[in-house]
Amino acid sequence: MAEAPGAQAGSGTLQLVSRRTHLKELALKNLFLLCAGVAVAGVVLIFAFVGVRGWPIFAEVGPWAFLAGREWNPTAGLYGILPLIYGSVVVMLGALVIGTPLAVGTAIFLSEIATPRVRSIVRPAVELLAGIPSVIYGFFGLIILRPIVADVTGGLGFGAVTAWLILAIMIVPTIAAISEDALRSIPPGIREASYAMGATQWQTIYKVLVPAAKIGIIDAIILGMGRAIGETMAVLMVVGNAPVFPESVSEPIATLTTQIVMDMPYAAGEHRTALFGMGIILFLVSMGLVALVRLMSRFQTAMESGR
Amino acid sequence: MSKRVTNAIALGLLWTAAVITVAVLGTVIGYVVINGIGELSPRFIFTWPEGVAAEGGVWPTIVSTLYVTALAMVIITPIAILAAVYLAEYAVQGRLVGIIRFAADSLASVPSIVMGLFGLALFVEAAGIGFSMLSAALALSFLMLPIVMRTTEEAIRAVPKYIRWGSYGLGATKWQTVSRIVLPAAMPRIITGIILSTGRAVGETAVVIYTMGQAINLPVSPLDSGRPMTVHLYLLAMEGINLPAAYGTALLLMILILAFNLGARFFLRRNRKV
Amino acid sequence: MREAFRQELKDLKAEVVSIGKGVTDRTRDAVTSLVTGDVDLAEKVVAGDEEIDRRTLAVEEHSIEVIATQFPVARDLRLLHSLTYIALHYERMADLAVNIARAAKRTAGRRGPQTLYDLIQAQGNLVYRVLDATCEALETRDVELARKLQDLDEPIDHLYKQFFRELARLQDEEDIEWASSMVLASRYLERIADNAVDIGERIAYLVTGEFEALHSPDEETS
Amino acid sequence: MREAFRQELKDLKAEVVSIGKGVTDRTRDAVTSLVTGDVDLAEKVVAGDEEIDRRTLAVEEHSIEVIATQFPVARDLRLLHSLTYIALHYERMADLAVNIARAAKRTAGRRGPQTLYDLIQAQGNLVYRVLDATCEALETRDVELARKLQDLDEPIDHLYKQFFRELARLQDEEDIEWASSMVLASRYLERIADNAVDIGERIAYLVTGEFEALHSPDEETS
Amino acid sequence: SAGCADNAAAENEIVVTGSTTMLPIAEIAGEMFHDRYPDKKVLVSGLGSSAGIETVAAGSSDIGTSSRELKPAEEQLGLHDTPIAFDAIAVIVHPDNPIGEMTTDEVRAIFSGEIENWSELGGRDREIGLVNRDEASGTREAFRNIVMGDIPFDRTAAVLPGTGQVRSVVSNAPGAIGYISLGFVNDEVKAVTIDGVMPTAEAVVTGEYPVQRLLHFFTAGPPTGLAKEYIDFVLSTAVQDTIIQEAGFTPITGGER
Amino acid sequence: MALRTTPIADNAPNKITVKELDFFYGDFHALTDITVDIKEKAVTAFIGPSGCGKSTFLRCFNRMNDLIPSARAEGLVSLDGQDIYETGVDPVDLRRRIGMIFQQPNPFPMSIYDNVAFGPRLQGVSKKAALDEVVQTSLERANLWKEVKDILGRGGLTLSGGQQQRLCIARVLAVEPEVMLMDEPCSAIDPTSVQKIEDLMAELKDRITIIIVTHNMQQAARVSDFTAFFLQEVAGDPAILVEYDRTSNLFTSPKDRRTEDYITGRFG
Amino acid sequence: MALRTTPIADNAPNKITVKELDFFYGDFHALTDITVDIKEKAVTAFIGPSGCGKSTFLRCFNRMNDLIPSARAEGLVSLDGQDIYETGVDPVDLRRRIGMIFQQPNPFPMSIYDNVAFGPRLQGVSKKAALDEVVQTSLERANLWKEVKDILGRGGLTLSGGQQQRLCIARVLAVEPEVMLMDEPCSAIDPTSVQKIEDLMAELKDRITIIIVTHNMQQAARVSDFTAFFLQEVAGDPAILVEYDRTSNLFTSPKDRRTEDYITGRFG
Ligand SMILES: Nc1ncnc2c1ncn2[C@@H]1O[C@H](COP(=O)(O)OP(=O)(O)OP(=O)(O)O)[C@@H](O)[C@H]1O
Ligand SMILES: Nc1ncnc2c1ncn2[C@@H]1O[C@H](COP(=O)(O)OP(=O)(O)OP(=O)(O)O)[C@@H](O)[C@H]1O
Ligand SMILES: [Mg+2]
Ligand SMILES: [Mg+2]
Ligand SMILES: O=P([O-])([O-])[O-]
Repeated sequence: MAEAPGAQAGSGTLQLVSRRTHLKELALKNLFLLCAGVAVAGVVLIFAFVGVRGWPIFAEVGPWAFLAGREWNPTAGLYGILPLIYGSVVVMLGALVIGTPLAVGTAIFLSEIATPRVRSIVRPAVELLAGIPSVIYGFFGLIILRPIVADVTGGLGFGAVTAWLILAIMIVPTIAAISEDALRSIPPGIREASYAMGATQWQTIYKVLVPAAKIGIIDAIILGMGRAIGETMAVLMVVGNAPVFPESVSEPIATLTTQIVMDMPYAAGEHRTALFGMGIILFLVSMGLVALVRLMSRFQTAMESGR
Repeated sequence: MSKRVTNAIALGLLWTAAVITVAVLGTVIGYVVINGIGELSPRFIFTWPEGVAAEGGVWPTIVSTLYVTALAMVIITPIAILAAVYLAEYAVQGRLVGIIRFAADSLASVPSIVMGLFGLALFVEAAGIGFSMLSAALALSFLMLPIVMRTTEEAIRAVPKYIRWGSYGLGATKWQTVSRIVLPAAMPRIITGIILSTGRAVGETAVVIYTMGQAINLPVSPLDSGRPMTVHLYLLAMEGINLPAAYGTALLLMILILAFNLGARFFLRRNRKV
Repeated sequence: MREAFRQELKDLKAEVVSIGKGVTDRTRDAVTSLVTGDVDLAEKVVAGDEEIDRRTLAVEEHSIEVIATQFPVARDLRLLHSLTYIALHYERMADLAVNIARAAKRTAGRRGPQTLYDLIQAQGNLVYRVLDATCEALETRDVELARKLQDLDEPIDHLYKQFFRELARLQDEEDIEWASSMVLASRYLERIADNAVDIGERIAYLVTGEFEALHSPDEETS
Repeated sequence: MREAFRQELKDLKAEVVSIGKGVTDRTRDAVTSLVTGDVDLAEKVVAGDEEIDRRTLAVEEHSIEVIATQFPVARDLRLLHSLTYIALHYERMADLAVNIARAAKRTAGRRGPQTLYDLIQAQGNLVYRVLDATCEALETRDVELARKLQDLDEPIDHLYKQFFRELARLQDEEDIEWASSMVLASRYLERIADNAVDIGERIAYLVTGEFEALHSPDEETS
Repeated sequence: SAGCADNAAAENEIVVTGSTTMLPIAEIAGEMFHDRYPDKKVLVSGLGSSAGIETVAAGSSDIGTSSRELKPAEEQLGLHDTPIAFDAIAVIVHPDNPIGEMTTDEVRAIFSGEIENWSELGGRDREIGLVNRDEASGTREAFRNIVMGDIPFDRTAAVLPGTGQVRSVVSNAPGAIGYISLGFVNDEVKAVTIDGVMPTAEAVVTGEYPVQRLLHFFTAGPPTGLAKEYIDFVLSTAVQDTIIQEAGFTPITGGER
Repeated sequence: MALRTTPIADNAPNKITVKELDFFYGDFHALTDITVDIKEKAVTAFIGPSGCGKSTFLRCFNRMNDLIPSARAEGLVSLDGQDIYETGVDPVDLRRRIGMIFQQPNPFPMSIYDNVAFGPRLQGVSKKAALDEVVQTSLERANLWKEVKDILGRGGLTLSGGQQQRLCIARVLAVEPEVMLMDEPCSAIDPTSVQKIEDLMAELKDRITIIIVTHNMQQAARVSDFTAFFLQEVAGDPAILVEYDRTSNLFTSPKDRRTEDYITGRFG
Repeated sequence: MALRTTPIADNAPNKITVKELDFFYGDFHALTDITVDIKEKAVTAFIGPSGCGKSTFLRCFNRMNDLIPSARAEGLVSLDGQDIYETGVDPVDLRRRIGMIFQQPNPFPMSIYDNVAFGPRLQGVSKKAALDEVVQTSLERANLWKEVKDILGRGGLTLSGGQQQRLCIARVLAVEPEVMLMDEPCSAIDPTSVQKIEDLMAELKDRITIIIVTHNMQQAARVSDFTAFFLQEVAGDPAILVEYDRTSNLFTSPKDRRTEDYITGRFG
């Protein structure tokens, strides 16, 4: 309404707001709010459908027996997921220990050392690898890595070691890409300033750039951690899937995710409930990790803007 | 002097890290390519699996993958974009926005197996949609939502406020400003977000395996079930029925994802020129 | 390209040239009124001084405004700076012309020897030429011409001295007030020419950017 | 706070005040040499003119440099602009002092009536006061004092006219060259005071920022 | 369509879910069936036998395939059983493993973790690498029933979710031992004799080979409509004599080879 | 005597009148008791230290402050005698009449042509011929036509910074505003472009009223006819309008000591 | 007569001598035949249109251009008579002697204290007392001590733009450079801070040699003793040094017509 006559309004008195425009804008705003609500609905629904179905296990088995129980043997009615939690943690930590230095080193290499040409080839490749389906990594792990590990450690090659290697490979792209972004988002001026102060390249990296990108790099590691703990298919194929505390890192082990996949096809009743319960625990853990990342970056922002 | 030595050693280590990474990643890619390249043929792509050992092609799995991905994209893109518009343009910073944003973050962090369980519990079983493209697409939507939403929100926020003011200053209403200026300006990055999320959906296994079923089928209706490439690959690898086909499928999958990524890049670059 | 500013500079310069031309006219009128004993004309010259004063003041005021708001440098600054000085020189010349006109009014009833009138007229004619030359040199930024003003000034000094000698010879016979008025008039013409020389120096500075030594006029009687 | 710039302004002002003081001394010397017939002193005044010329030129040059490089506005710009003018006025005063000194040299051998010497001395004393007042007004930015210069000038004009009359009375008995030299000296003193009035106007402008009408000196003989 | 058996589409489409062992035959039979009746479709998924039983009971599939018998708890579901083939479960080792014969007791001792080194069986001094199947597996259930009895599996054994994987792992791990459907045995692995009998189709038919079982199609009540047509097709010689045998199973009709 | 090329008469009409304006951001009192008359067809400059509320005040004229949730204006702002804060007045229409140019050149990410046609299109002009006409005229008036007439289809962002800023001016001119507000329009562009834009302002003021906020006192001195000096004397207190005068007076003999201190660099 | 507060004598020693310098970015010839003597303990300003190579030239003095792979300098640049491009000269050491300040204030994302202590620590100073001492002295010399002495532990980025720039200056002062290169150090900060930094430069030049690149001619005029005007006459051709003179001469009576056109705004 406001449009058509506006053209010749010229000077003279100012127009008043039309009711139609007002209502239209209001309706649109509410529609958008509704869409934004979908995200909230998603989380609520996940809690509702996964949580509600998993909840009874805490009631029936008891939270202690569930979370701290040392034996996972559903057919025997034993629902202790401690070995699985243990497996998840061991697999994740190992992967981080192996993957992080590689990834951060690569990120530093890409942002600080590589010529633009090298970077323009390597960086997209790294990004591409972040997008490769985990089944492919699992496949690679099963067929290539496992026998190699078996040769070195004896046994079948199933177990934490293989999972570490394959997960490390999988998280390197994530951590490297995000860390590199963090490093590159450091204003170039800071780099120049350091060189202009008479710092060597390593001093610049070590004393200025890495501290400056610290929060970003930790972000990246936490995201890598999330990926490592939530990863299913690739781990499933190399980990051996024995829900026990293994004697060595080269013996089969199981994680929360692999156990869910393994048991889902046949689980029924309480067993199925337990799987959903494990799902909700996983969800809580990964949510916690994300919250941690956000808190840290908020902390950083606060630091930058003077608390 | 020692400053220089330290410098040299440290740089050497960084080089090593990079070389290892590149080598390992190169190996993964090379491995898949070398083993899969022989399989790739029009016949492999365009025919059905057949025979005891799933000889033949993977056509229905490609179609299922594309179908479910497209469906999920169609479902989630408008919602995610409008949600992002709300957050970036309309919302007043406060409790509500905090909640929405935390929800989106949480969704982004859901392990895919949990999302699979969720899809199974809600769409397949509770809603009674059964194993189908639709169930899978809905579950994937929740996976894609935070990615599209966040990239869109960031894209919108990256539109300089001056551009917005320019529009208001010319006498545009809020909606005119958003629809004619902000969204078009943010579009290249939004598209990147969509493509990235799509790539994620294409590569997803755990979610679809519980929501789509595994039947080899050429889906027509959204209520049809099917078997996407990732699941096919998983089964081939698990059962060891036909390893060459597995390699071929893996390679195809990688090519698909590569195509999506390159598409995003190309789109971004073309739009940046304008 | 700072068109508006450039235009202002041009306008300001044109104004100063115009003041210069006005002063030339006034000087001519003053000398004519002296030589012909035309009191009305002399009156006109005296009355017109106020306008020149006002315009000169406006030039200075405006020049300061332009310096304060346009931050000129180099050539532009030199121009503004010099224009104010030149206008002030013109204003002084106008004052001197008024003095001549006043002398004309005082001596109006009386006639002295024609030779002296001729001498004054000759001196006046030289002064007009010098004045015209200042306007032209300013308008065209002609540094050669500006420098030549010094040479043009010489015969005027010379005439003044000759006038002084002539007058000394007549001393006893003549009306002392007439005589001293005439000598002052000649002296004023000479000082007008001195100011013109100063203007020439300003013009040279404005064009070349070099300060030359200040010209200190000689004492009047040799 | 632009300390360096501020310091430069201060230095420049101090320099102009110092020129003013120099000119006062020179004027005093010139008058003394005239009254006492001290040729050496007169010679010194003549010789010293060059320094004043040089310093005045330096002030102007430097003032333009400062305008071109520091882009002063308001008070600062007015100060710079005025200082140049004031220095120039001082320079003119110094020239006039030289003229007085030359008159002293010319008349050195001869003595006229004491009354005339006394008159000149009295006029000189008034002029020193005026000159001192210009320096003080400039130093302290005292606009009241600057405006009072006009009043101080009046008795000087008055003395000049008195001198003229005295001289007219003595006319026949005296050496005409001596007489005209003396009258000129008195006239120079009067013109020095006129310049001082101009300086007063400049100071008023510099403090208030208001241009007042230009002061056109009256013709010398009443 | 899946899940809604009374849907209009159900007229010409059935969903078959279950055993991964039976996946190839169910699928290929489905294709052949579709070739023969182009307007009719069979959708086959392999989620494991337990899943097959559960989904057919829940009604989200029309036929549940299973490589094991119903467990006591499942007896009440009122499922109708149509056995379609015999299968033997072969115990396999690496081809280079000198040991080629075992008794049922030895097998049990190995899989329960009692025997941990091949030397205990007179082989090389090498640790035994146990490869087990997942609990959803019918093969595992059958193996447990027939071989293990009440003795539990060694819980530290590697658990693999697919037949092919077991074969692939055993084929390149010198110390490994696993069990797979006879249909999947090839040159990459060596099947050992159990109690002196080599697992062969003949030994299955004759019942000499101890570790054998039936492969089942379960339906909710006696098969009707398209499901019945499909089951009948699978039982026809067109399938029994071709695919079933090609896949390494023994026809239910008794192996007229 | 016509020394100043375009002198603004003292009795020239007022385009905008502000009376006793107070401005608040939530609890923060940003401006107090501002009273000022903006002359028609003149350039008025706002100067003052950072954070003294120049931009805030400028945005009061086209109610851009409405977009800031906590912002509140009290007092009278009138355009041609009409109170623009009257209830019911459509800020959208107001903003069409009072164009605005920002610190950063902000062409829309579309073609040059579409940038300029944006405003007219908002108002429903859709005929190609009419749009062509208005695009050309506006670009001509913004001194940009010659440079871009052959590349109208190119993206506005491909232009240089200075060209972009002139494009933004053309874009505003296309809706024929009566007033143009410029908030530090030259701070992000190179010196040569600054000169072009200053020249353009000198041309434009024959037709429209221009208000410019600038940090650069020398720019204010160069381009404006009137200058207003704002100052927040005590941190936390609201800013006031210290002095408002012809630019030539303000820069040669300001009336207020604080103005003098600010412009001569004695401040702070 | 002592009119100029700190006049630089014509025979003052040269700190840096450049002879027939040519500079290339790959195939692009950026600067040609530059010969200039930089006086010790004076402020020298480089002015010229955008892209004429001012920054490039500046970066030749501390070999920052070494970091650009394709960059190449030919000719002589000497510091206190020693050729800085001689083989064996350690650019790391050179850069310690020749500090640099950039257009954007770029404090390291660490505390104020650590920022200033960065340079000394690089050189191996690690005693707390020694560091405290140098931090305080440098901050004092950069006119920042008063403002930050109680918040030394706060992040350098929490300071205002102008304070950040002074922090960067303090950081450079902490390594006691002999020369300070400033590449448009004031273009990103507010006018009040600009004034502080200009005052600071006036103070510093008693001890060190300062070279400043600035787009703002008026700044060059205000702060420098000598000014060099660079110009790339034809796009694509290398830029030359058109005129180099005392600032007071250059801004009142430049010798070269191109200089005059540029500084009086007739250029472009
Ligand atoms: N949206 C806002 N919310 C709260 N306070 C604000 C807002 N915008 C500005 N202010 C405050 O109002 C005061 C005036 O700000 P404004 O931007 O108008 O100043 P300015 O004079 O334009 O400054 P600058 O020259 O830095 O642009 C400042 O103290 C600022 O912090
Ligand atoms: N790394 C580089 N590679 C190639 N060319 C460059 C590089 N850096 C600068 N140039 C080119 O060298 C020329 C001079 O650039 P430089 O940055 O020195 O100019 P400047 O005078 O500092 O300009 P400005 O005032 O815009 O900062 C320009 O034409 C620029 O495009
Ligand atoms: Mg502002
Ligand atoms: Mg530069
Ligand atoms: O046949 P299974 O997959 O159940 O072993």
